[in-house]
Order: sequence, then structure tokens, then C-alpha cells
Amino acid sequence: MAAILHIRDLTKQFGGLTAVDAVSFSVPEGGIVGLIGPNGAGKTTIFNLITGIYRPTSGSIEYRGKSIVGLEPFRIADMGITRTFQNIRLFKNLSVFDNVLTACHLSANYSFAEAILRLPRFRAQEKHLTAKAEELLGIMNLSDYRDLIANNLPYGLQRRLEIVRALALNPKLLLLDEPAAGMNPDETEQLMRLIVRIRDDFGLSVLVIEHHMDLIMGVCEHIVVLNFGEKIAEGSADEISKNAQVIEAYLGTSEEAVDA
Amino acid sequence: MKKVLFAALAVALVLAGCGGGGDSNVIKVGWLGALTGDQAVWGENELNTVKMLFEEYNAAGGIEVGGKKYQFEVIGYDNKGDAQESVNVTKRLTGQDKVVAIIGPNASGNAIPMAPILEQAKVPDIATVATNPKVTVQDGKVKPYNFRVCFIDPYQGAVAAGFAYDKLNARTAAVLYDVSDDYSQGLREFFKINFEKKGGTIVADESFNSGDVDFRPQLSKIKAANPDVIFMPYFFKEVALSANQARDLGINATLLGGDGWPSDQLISMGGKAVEGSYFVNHLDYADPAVQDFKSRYKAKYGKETELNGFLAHDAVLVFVEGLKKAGKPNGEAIAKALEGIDVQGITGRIHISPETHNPEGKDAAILKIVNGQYIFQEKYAAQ
Amino acid sequence: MVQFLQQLINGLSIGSVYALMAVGYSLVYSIMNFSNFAHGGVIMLGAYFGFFGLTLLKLPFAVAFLLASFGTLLVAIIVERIAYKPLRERKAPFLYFIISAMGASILLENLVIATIGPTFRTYPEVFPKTPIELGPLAIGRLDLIIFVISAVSLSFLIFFIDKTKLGKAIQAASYNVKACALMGVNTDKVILTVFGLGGFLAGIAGVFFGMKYTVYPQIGNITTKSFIAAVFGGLGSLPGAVLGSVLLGIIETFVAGYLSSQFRDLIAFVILIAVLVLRPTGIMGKVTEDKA
Amino acid sequence: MDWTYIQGILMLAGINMIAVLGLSLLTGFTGLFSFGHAGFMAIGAYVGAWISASPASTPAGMGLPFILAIVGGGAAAGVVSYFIGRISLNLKGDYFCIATLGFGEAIRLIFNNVNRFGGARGWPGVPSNSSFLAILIADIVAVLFLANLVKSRHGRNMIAVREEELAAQIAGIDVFRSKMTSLVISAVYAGVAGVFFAHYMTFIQPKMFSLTKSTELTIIVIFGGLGSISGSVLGALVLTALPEVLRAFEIWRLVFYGAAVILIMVSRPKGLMGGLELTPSGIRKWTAERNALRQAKATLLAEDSGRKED
Amino acid sequence: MLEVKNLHVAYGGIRALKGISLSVQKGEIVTIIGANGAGKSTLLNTISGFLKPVRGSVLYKGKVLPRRPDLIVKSGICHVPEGRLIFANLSLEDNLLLGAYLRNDRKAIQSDLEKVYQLFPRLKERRAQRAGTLSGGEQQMLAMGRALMTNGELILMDEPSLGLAPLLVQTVFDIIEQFRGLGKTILLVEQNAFKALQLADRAYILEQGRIVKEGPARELARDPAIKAAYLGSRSRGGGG
Repeated sequence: MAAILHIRDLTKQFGGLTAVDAVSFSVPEGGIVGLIGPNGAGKTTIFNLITGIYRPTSGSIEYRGKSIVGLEPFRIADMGITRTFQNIRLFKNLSVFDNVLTACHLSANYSFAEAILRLPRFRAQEKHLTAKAEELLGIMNLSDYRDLIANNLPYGLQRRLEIVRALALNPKLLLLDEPAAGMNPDETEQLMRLIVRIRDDFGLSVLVIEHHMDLIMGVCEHIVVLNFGEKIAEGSADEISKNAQVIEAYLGTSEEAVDA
Repeated sequence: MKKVLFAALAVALVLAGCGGGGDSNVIKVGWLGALTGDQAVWGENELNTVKMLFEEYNAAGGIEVGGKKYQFEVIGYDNKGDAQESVNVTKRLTGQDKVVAIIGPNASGNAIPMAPILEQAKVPDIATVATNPKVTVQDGKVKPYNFRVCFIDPYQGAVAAGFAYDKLNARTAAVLYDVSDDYSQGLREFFKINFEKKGGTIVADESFNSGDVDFRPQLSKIKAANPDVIFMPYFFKEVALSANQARDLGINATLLGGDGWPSDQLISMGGKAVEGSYFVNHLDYADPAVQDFKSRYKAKYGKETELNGFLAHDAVLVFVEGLKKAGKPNGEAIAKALEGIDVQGITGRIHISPETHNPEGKDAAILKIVNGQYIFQEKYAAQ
Repeated sequence: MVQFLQQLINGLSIGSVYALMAVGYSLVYSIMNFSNFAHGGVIMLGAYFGFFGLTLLKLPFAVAFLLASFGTLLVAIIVERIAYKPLRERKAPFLYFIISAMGASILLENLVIATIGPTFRTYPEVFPKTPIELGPLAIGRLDLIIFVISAVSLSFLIFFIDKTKLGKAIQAASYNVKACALMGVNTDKVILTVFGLGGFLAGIAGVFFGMKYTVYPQIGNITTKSFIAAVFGGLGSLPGAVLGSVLLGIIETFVAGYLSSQFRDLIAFVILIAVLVLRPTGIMGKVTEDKA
Repeated sequence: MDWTYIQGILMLAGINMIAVLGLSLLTGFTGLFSFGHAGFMAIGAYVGAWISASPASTPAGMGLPFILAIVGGGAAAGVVSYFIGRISLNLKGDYFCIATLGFGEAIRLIFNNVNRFGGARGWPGVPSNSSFLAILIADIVAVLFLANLVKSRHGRNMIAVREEELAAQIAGIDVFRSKMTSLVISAVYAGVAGVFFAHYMTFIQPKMFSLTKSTELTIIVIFGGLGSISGSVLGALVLTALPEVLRAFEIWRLVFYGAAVILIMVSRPKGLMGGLELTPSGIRKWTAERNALRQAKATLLAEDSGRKED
Repeated sequence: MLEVKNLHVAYGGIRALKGISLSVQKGEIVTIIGANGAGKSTLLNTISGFLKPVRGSVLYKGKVLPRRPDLIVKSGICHVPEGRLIFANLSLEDNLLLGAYLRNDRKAIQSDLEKVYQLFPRLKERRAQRAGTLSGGEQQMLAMGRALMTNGELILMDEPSLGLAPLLVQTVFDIIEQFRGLGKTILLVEQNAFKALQLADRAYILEQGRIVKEGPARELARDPAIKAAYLGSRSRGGGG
């Protein structure tokens, strides 16, 4: 499988602090890759680097063979990389539908004048956008909440809406930042199924940060472990869970496994 | 909240609407000017004067016009010293209140935009101290409904320049002016032109912005240029502040100003700093002709009148003369009658020229500040 | 050279007036995170309180001064209660605070016009107005006093904020009001303290402004300059407010003195904007980390 | 009531409305707060006056038709705003406010010093072209354009920027461009308003376009309700009329005006309309949102078959 | 020690709590478990005075609590909020000292500070650092240390393990255990039901704003229904 995302020697320094230190890994086309590590290990920083919110100090990020370093976030999104946020960032005062509709904008290209004068192309494309947004909501079981203001949505559904909004961009690579945070095992399980399903249905590749080991171990085909900005391990779920360094830095000796 | 607001709005609108109608032997005269903002001191003074004079007429049984006795009603509105508000007020006075004439305002910028409305409504306006030529004449054409009782900027600027060159023997002059004020810019322009025409040199031309209170950077620069006189064509508040600061910086040049100066406040705040300064004025305060008005005003309002009161007084005189001459309380007729009218006012002889609607040939008075008093120097006319 | 030094003195003098106004404004900003446009109105009232204390009540200067400062302290607190507290409780966005503040500023200015009148008034001479002359240079006595007062009130404020428990609580509240309450801090009291302090400083600024120049209802307009100065120095930073004020004063003076007084404010604005482009949070502003 | 007077007030309200609608796009829909829109009005007013004033008058104009003045004034304001945006749009919050304040004041200061345009003494003799009908048409066009814009992808992108800048970027929205578009359009609106203002007053002076004017516009937008076109329309009408209605109170009227502003902010923090549009679709949307909320509550309570207290 | 009686709270028009009654005895660790939106945080926020109940009362040591957060802290209840809410703009030590805002006993404060540093050696190293620069785990420790500094007897903890790596989750629970040793009473709200039930003496299960089950924690942990809903069907931890 060809890699959709290829990161090499990625380094980011804030002042004197090295948040990400020469990290390399790749995400295969159609794969689900997990990114784990203790708090402050630099996981979210890597997301910010990939999506163009931060500029790397050094190193390269290649998406489908092309470097995306230095591009503006919206260009990167335009190319097919999008993400969700650790602390959900929805368009809070807009309805669920409008959240998705707004994100569909890349599927239309009518001009300004066409919009102001409501010319046929504007109307045709708007119709298409509306249909697309409705469809996405339908697929993700959010149609019932179509007109609810996003802020009034229950927490779990807000997370789901954020994913729908990301999907509205027709991404090829989806970055999920702690999608299961604050979810109980039941909800986490649903989320796992959802991630696999959207990967299959939308033909995506997924990179996910998560602390819920169930989720990581359950859906990730490949896992990258960070500690203090450095990559300390990489491999399949099995390999990772047996890796002594990972256990020491991250997993801990899990007495609970015995108990359960 | 919203309901209350709308209710208040509605009630106020109805109340405002009820003002109309009224007696046929009452003549309504409008006044507009600033009752709030920087210029409110003068606005209040003008309105007081206008009210007092018409009350006096009413008390004396009114005025006979075309064989019928009329009483007066004065309707005065605040324009905040703002052009847009002046337009609103003019529309209200002419449309809603149906006045036959308007007295005021004192600021040119407020008077100029009134013209089209006056023309449409056929109501004359007699400005008090609006000194910009364009108040009455635009592009060589006289505005049919705009009149004034004061002299104009070019004249005042020429008087100041001539007096400085001829009488004070000044050969170098510095100008400090308010760049965002039309009055100040106007005087500065005509002072410069005339002073240089006479052969003098402008050695410094510095400005400030309305609202500024510190002028020392500009004054320091003026000090370095060492002029014989400093022309300060702006209002008394800034004059007092800048004069004080000039003296603090050790500037000894004679200070010279225009009709924005005279005020009690200038003396109380400028004190020693303005001592020995000269300014161009519309009248001599010690003139016997004005004493009667001064004391009447003081008796009624308990304080001294400002300069604007005298001009408002003469504007009322001119209006009443025009009214009598017109023979009927009709704006159009009064406007016609005002052209060429000749009235002896307390600020001098006022002959309204039909070509310019200005009081042609009105002399300026030069006053000097001596021991905290405004001492008349001479009548001075610019050539 | 003489000209240069004199202009420098002029600039410092103007700058310290801006500073006196900017510190109170910046203090409120640092806690409440909004531009308190009513500050100018409170300063104006301070000038009137001091003036009436000296003339009408014939109080000694120190007493009149305290009367003015405590008077404005009270006014600032009343404004907070009426115009901001309801918004605060509703967690309204900063825009609403600004508009409410503008309303308060319009109200205060016109209330004074309606009740006291629009005329300007002159403070009786408290400190001799004659400048200290150093050769060809003139330094105003009042300027020196204002400079010292600015420095002292700034040091006091910094000490108060950094070293006292209440000061720390103020800083904590500026970051997160809820968490601050969880520490047992009466946050309402903290906010009142901040507004009270801001009001107190406004009183000082008003009295000195009145003494240096004059008293009139539109004094508040000058504070626009001190807002600009505070932005220039970095919003919410007290030393920044002072530095920005002094710099703005000096820049204005030198532009007027050496380039063009006609374009003084224009050039000052250009410099301000250039600084903001290079340093988007002002010279000493706190850089807010946008956590993704 | 006299019609000329009422008409005058309505015309002023209509002129204000154009500027307010523009500012509403910037502040209400894009979330940027400007203190400098009077500057754009000034540019529109002066350029418009220059285009339409007679060549024989002083200052001399070009004597071209009014419609060209509207186009030219709007375009000039738009062009200037583009350059201002390039410099200032990356600034955040109050820093952007102060930068716009700086630009607005700078524009006024420039006009004060340009003698070609009359300097502080102003420009009298601007033709009286702003008829009631012209203003009415302009208002209708302004409302329709804006309504269509905010319901298009361009408008939605602006709203997204207002709601959450970072998320907007990640959603592929060129935030800077959206802000820029919004700024330029709002400046064009302000410029056009300036043209109408100049041709209503027939006289313009830099001091008409002071900071106070900018604040007034902002107050109207917020008073009407952020993100509501109907709110801006209503706000412009009510707040232009309010000082006239209060005229009877003489010097107290501005005190009441200030108090009214505080009162509205405190009691109706979302402004008069609070995001609601007074159009069939706007009301439909609003009721849909309300129903959705009620329904959501119901679903949340559905499993709760116990005692119903509420 | 704490007694909540028939508490009803409405939140943004939605009734979030519908008649909650619970009690916490001195020295106990009591946990409240429930899904998102069950009303757990609402309950804690009501106890600590940020939300006003529609009906019902909260009694602390037999007395009705005042309705102002700072006065509640004064009476000895300390709340470690969800999301930690540390003061990022202050130094770590200032954060801790703010915890002791209501105390005036300098010596005791100093000794408590030392105690906190003993408990969290990591914090001592960074005492002068700006709290905003700390990692998520360190911030959680700081928030807990700050709670100790208030010297409150009852500590309300809201999701202390949220967003923490597995290793840190363990540490956090260890520390809660140590709190018990310091004589604190703890009311713990946790998403990680498994760990919470292991640690706690008693537990309440909250669903849709109501308590649906209560009992000794160990017992509830074995309840099949609870196991299914809150503990997950798969084995947990590193085993995969």
C-alpha cells in the first residue's frame, strides 16, 4: 500500500522547547493509524504541523508525494486533509445542518456575482450542496437534529457532528484528536465502528490520537508511540502492547487487566 | 424593554405632532445652534438673547405688520454643532414648525448645508457669526435665503494681517491653527495671503487638531522661528491654553487673534499670558450703543452676554426690520425685503448687500487685552 | 540641540498625561479583557470633583484630591454595577461590553453638560505655574509632579498586583473567574476592586489633567489617545501602557516638531499600525497561545 | 407631522442603513469590529462629490452623472479598504479595532489637509441628488444583495470565520480572504452611503466623518442585533429617529440616548432582533430551531417516564 | 458529612437533575458514575454553588450551604473542576498559594505546601514555571495540589482522569487514594467507571438526571447490568 502521508524527521521547537523531535512515520492509503503517548508528548503538535496551523522547524511532510510544508491550513484542507479537535470546535451558534452545509463549500464554485444576483448556476449548485449536506447527516444519523443549534447538541453528538463536518470536505486523510475523550466504553465502541465504517464508505485514511486503549488497540492497524516529542515505538497493536519502553512510559503495569 | 421603548417613541411622536396649528396672529421664529458640545456656551447665549428680545416685543404688545399686530413664538433647537443635525433641525423648523425665518447658527459648517432646504421651504435664515463666504455665496451666485449680520473670513483675515503689518509693525508672523476646524482654516488662509501680500513673511505655519490641549511641540517650533506676532485664529479655550504654554516656553511675541477670542473665560484662564494681545472683533464692548443690551441681558439671566449675543441681537433687529418691510409674515416676502435692508445695529451699521447678502462695509473693531479688560483700540477696515 | 531637548521634555510631559489615563484603563482591560470606553468619562468627572472640591467647598488640595479620587472610585463601581455586571453574569461577548461602555461614556458626558453646563473651568493655582528654567529649557512643575505620580501609581499597582494576595486573585480572575471562585475568592469583590482601583486612578488623572489644562465635559475624548497608547504598549500590560504612552507622547511631539504638525496624528497612526503589524500584540502585550 | 421633516429623517435613516448594512456584514456576520467606517464614508462622499459636482464650482468637480458618483465613491472606498485590510486583517480583537480607528481617523486627517477638496472648510455645492426614491432603491438593492450574499457559500464562509476561526481554516476556508471580502464589501457599502450622504447634505466636511460617526454605526449594528439584516434595518430606523424624538428633551436627550444604549445591551444582549430575520424563510428557520430544541429536550426526557413535574 | 436532598436543577431550559438524593460520610470516597450528559458535572457545580437548584437542598455537616461559591469553599468544600482550570498566567507556586487564599495561617500554609511538593515531586521542580507551560498530567496534579491547599475536608473531583495517558490515570488514582490517607473525604465523578469503582467505598449510578442505583462500589462493579453499560465488554488495559 502506498503511503498517503509521509512524515520525515519532523521537528518543532517553541522557543527553547522541542515539542516534536525528528519524528518519522507514514500513514498508508486506506489505513487507520494510531498516535499515542503521554500528555505533552507532542501528538496534537504533530496534528497542528500536518494541518498547517504550525510551521515545522525542520523536516518534511509529504501528502500524496507532494510537500505540504508551509502551505496555509485552508490549502491543506482543500487538498484533502482535515481534522477534528481535542476540545470540539464547532460553529456553535449555527444549526447542525448549517455546520455541515458550510463545510460543503468546496463542492461549489459559483462566483460572487452569481450569488448576489442568484443566477442559475448559484441555484443549481446550492441545491446540490443542500442535498449533500442532508445526505451526510442521514448517513451519520444526525438528520433528527438537523435544525438544532450545535451548541445545544449532546456532547457525544457534537463529536459526531465534527466528524460529519470534516467528511463534508471530501477528505482523503482524516485526523481525529481524542475522539473518544469523555465517552464511556459503550459510546467508545460505537465510535470505533463508526471510524471503520467511514474509512470504508468514504475511502479515507485515518490518523487518530486517543488515550482509550480499547479504541487504539481495536481499530488501528498501525500505532506510533511518542514520548517527550520523540518516537519511541511503532508497530501493530500486539507489538506495542508488549514493548517494554511503551509500557514504562505510557501504559503502565496494568493490574486492571488482571482484575477484570 | 422593547415595548417600553416603542411606546415612548410613539408617545413622543404624537406629542411632537401636537405642536402645530396655533394662532394666526402668532409669528413663529426658529433658532438653531449648539446647545451641547464644545460651542454650547455660545449657543445658549444666542438662544437666550433671541428669546429675551422677542419676549420684549411681545410684552410691548407685539409688532405691527401690514396693519396687524403679531406676537412672536421662538422655537429653538440644538444642532450639537453638527452639520447633519442642522439639516434635520432646519427641516423640522421649516416643515414641522412652519417658522417664517430662522436665526443662527454661528458655525459656517452648520449654515452651509441648510441652503437647499431653505430654498425649498422659502424660509430665510440670518446667520449670526458664520463667517465663511460660502454661507451666502456659492460659485459667484448668491443664495436667495441665506443672510448674515457678521463680516466674513477674508475680511477678518485681511483686517488681522493689515493691523499686524501696519499698526504693530510686524514683519514676521507665525500661525498656529486648528486644522480640523473650518473657521480656523479659513482665517489662517486669508491672514497668510494678506500678510504676505503686504510684504510680511510667515515664518511658521503650525497646526493642531480639535480637542488637543497641548501645543508645546508646535510652540517650541514657533519659538525657534522667532516671529514678531503669532496669529491664533481659534476659540478661547485653545487660545488660553496655547497662550499659557507659549509663555511657559518663553515666547514673548505679541499674540493676535480673531472673533473666537472674546470671552470671560479667556481672561480668567489666560490671565497674564494673553495680556497685551490684540484681536479682531465685531464690536467695541465699551461702545455706548451696546450698554443697554448688556445690562438687560445681565438683569434677565444673571450673567454677562458673550459676543454671540450682540450678533444674535442684530440678527433679530434685521429680521424684524425685514418683516415690517415685507408687510406680511411670509418667508419669501421677508427674504426679498431683507435684500438691501439698512439697519443700525448695536454692532454697527448693517447694510445687507443684495449681491452677497453680507453686511457690506461693516467695520471691524480691534481690541487689546489690558489688565484683564478688553480695551477698544480702533475701528479698522481692511483695504 | 536645545530644540531637541525641549521637544523631548514636551513629549515626556504629554506622554505622562497619557500614561496617567492609560494605566487605569489598562488595569481594567487586563482583568476584564475589554476596552472600558467609559474610563474617559470617569476621568472627566474626577476633574470636576477636584475642581468643585477646591472652589465650591474650598477644601485644601489634599482633601479635594482624595474627594475626587474616591468620588470616581464610586462612579466607576456604579458604572460597573449598572452597565457591565448584568453582561458579566450573562457571559456576553466583549463587543457588548464595549457598546455598553460607549453608552456609559455618552451618558456621563452629557449628564455633566445637562447639569453642570458646557463651559470650561479653570483650576485655581495649586502649584505655581511658572516653569523651572534650565538655561533655555523650560520644565513645567506640574509636569514633574505628574511624571512622578504616574511612576508612583504604576509602581504601586505593580506591587499590588504581583505581591499581594488580592492582587494574585485579580490575576487569577483575569484568567478564569470560575476557577478563581473555586479557590474561595469572592470574585465579585475582586472585580469591584479592579474597577474601584481603575476609578481611583481616573480621579488622579482627572485632577491632574484639570490642573494642567482645564476642565470641560469633553475631556474624555483625550482618552482615545491613551487607549491608542495602551494598545501600542500592549493591552493588559501595565508597564506597556506607560511605555506606550510615553512613546506616543514623544513620537507625536517629534513629528509635530520636526516633520509636520498638520500630519502629526496621521504619522503617529502610521507608526502605531507599523508597530502592530510587526508586533501584533503591541510592544509588551501578552502573547496569547492559540491552543488547537 | 410634516412630511418634509419625516422624509428628511427617513432619508437620513436610509443613508445610515446602507452603511449599517455594510458594517453588519463585517461585524455581525464576519465578527470583525470596526471603528473606522466613517473613513470609508468620507472616501465615498468626497470621491462622489468630485465626480458629480459641477466643474464650474469650487472645489471643482467633474460634472458627471450621479450614478457614476455612486459607482466611483463605492469603488474608491472598496479599493482603499483592500489596502487597509492587507495590513490590518491579521490583527486580533481590540488590536484590529484600534487599527481601524487609526485608519478612519487618518482618512479624516488627510481630507483636512487636502485643499483640493476644500480642507476642513468643507466642500459646498455638491448637487442635491439624493432623492427619497434613489435612497429607497439603494436600500432595497443593498438589502437584497446582502441577503443573497449571506445565504451563499461566500456568506457562510464569513459566518464560519466569525464562529470559529481555526475550525473555519480546517474546513478549507481561506479565512483571510473571507475577511477581506467582507471588509471590502462593507467598505463599498459605506462608500455608497457616503455618496448619498454628500448628495443629501450638499455640503461635506471632514469633521462629519469623525470617530463619533463610526461609533454611531457600530452602535446601530449591535443595537439591531448581530447577524441580522432585519435588525440592521430596524436599528438604522429606530436609532436615527430616536434623537429626533428625544429633541423635546433638549439637553437631556443625549443622556437618554446613552442610557438607552446601556439599557438595550443589558436587557437585550442580542440586540433588537438577535440573529432573527424578519422574512418568511428567516422565521421558518427560527421556528425550526425552536422546535428542534424542544424536540431535543423531549427526546432527552423521553426515557424518563417518571413523575412529570414540568 | 454531605447530604443532598431531592435536588432538582434546570440548565438552559433542560432539567438536568431530577430529584437527586445522596450522602457522603466522613472519610469516605464516594463515586458517581454515569454517561455523558447524565448530570454528573451539574451535580458538582450545584454543590459548589455555581448553579442554583430549582428545588431541594444541600446540607454540609447538617447545615444548609450558603449559595456563593467562595463561602462554600470557606465552609470546607473544595472542587477540582473538570478541565482542571489552572491559572495558566501565574506561576505554579502562585497557583498553589491561591488555593490557600482563605487561610491566614502562614506556617500551616508553608507546611502544606511542602506536603504537596512531597506528594508531587514533579511540581516542586517546576514551582517557578508558568502553569500554562505544564503538560496535561502536571496540570491535573497541580489542580489536585491546589485543592489540598484549601485545606477543605470534602473534595469534589470532576473527571480527574479525563484526557490523561493510561500511566497517568493510574497515578491520579493513586493520589486520590493517598488523599484518603490525609483524612479527606472525596466525592468523585468519573468516566473511567472501572477505576473509580475499584477505588471508591460507595457508588451512585446516575442516568438521565436520576440516581438509578447505589451501593458499595465493589458490589456495583460486579453487577452485570453495570458491567455491560459502563465497564465495557472487552478486557481493558494493555492486554489488547
